[in-house]
Amino acid sequence: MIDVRLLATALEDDACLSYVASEADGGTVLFKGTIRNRTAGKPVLRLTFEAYDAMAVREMESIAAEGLEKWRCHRVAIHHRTGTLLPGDTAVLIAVAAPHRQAAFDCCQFCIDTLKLRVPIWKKEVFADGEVWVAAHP
Amino acid sequence: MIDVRLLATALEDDACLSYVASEADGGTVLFKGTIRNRTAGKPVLRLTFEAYDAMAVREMESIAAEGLEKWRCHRVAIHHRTGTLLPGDTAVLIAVAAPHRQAAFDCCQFCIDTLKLRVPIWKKEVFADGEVWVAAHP
Amino acid sequence: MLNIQLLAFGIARDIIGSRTASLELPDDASLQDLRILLLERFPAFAQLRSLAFAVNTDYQTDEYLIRDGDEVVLIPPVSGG
Amino acid sequence: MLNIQLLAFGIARDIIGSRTASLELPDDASLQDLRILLLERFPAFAQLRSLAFAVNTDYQTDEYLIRDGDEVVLIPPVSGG
Repeated sequence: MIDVRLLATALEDDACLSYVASEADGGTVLFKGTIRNRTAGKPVLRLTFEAYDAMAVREMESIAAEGLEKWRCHRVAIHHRTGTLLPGDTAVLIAVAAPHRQAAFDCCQFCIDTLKLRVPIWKKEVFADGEVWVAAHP
Repeated sequence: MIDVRLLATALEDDACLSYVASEADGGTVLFKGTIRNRTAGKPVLRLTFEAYDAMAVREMESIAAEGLEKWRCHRVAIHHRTGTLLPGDTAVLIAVAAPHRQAAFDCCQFCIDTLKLRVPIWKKEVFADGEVWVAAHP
Repeated sequence: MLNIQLLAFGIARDIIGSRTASLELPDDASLQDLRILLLERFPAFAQLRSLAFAVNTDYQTDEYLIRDGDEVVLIPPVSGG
Repeated sequence: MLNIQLLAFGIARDIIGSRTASLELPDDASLQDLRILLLERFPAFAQLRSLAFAVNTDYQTDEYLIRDGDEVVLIPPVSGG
């Protein structure tokens, strides 16, 4: 079972954790990515996430399905923000439940690693002296 | 910063997640261990956790400190239940926050793996036809 | 000639100056031909760590032969999460 | 003679039949001597996957020399988490 959402409103830990909860599973792993107040020592004012919505959702669904199958997990929830976020805000939540913990850890890590490689979402960091599209340049 | 608790009341995801939240950290990993409704296909009615309280707390603190130092994480919370739990109830929560995600994943996994090896807590599974101290016999 | 729509995100949108653009390409043009054309018109693309293409909602390699009416999406290095 | 207190958890408590017990041991007895004594009195300990000892709240190896008044904790295989 897969629950993928691309949301313009605040992400809720409990929405992901509740979705994956099941009495058949003993291990749940949640990854929560939040906005840091500094990048390379420089204060971050805010971030903007832009997404190619339709494809971002499809890619997240495909990553979740691949993770579920590879590690035989039961449930995966991936929620990702769009719009403007402040330091401390949650950018992404990934929850995975499995009968045993190793599968949940491995699947969750696969999902966030792969999301960062191929889901069409872009973040721009805003500093006091300008803006930067993250990772755009070598 | 370390928050270790051995509690006879229901564990709350948010208590762990809030404790580790910080604008300096970009990655948080939560492990949640819950009671499965079956063990080797056999329905589980309930579980009882017994702890050597003083030593269990000391060992969890020592594991958290070791993890923090090894992976240079900032905050770890470990909350563990005692008493009687039903299928679906949360037995343990471990939250770790770090500047980057790999450290948080590795530290969280270290904490739960090591907790299972050396923290003096014991669980007894209760089935319709009897009780078993988990892992006591080869 | 092929008529295609470009859809640009992130820094690619900044480089071409708009979210969408229309383009004419010779028949049998591939995404590689489009890449060459974009680099000629917008040299700033050469500075990026990468530039991938999707057609509709699927990633495609440079060998992909563009069809009339395709929506080609310019995908600069992603940075979600 | 040494007077010690035993504190037993989990299946160890079931085996010795109570949470605590008092025991006398010869002077200079080690935890290994205690292990041998326990196995003689309670052969069920031999069936366990392991039996560790703590003194007060620290794990100790079998070489540990027991002191008068020590509280020795019997730690069968742990199963937290």
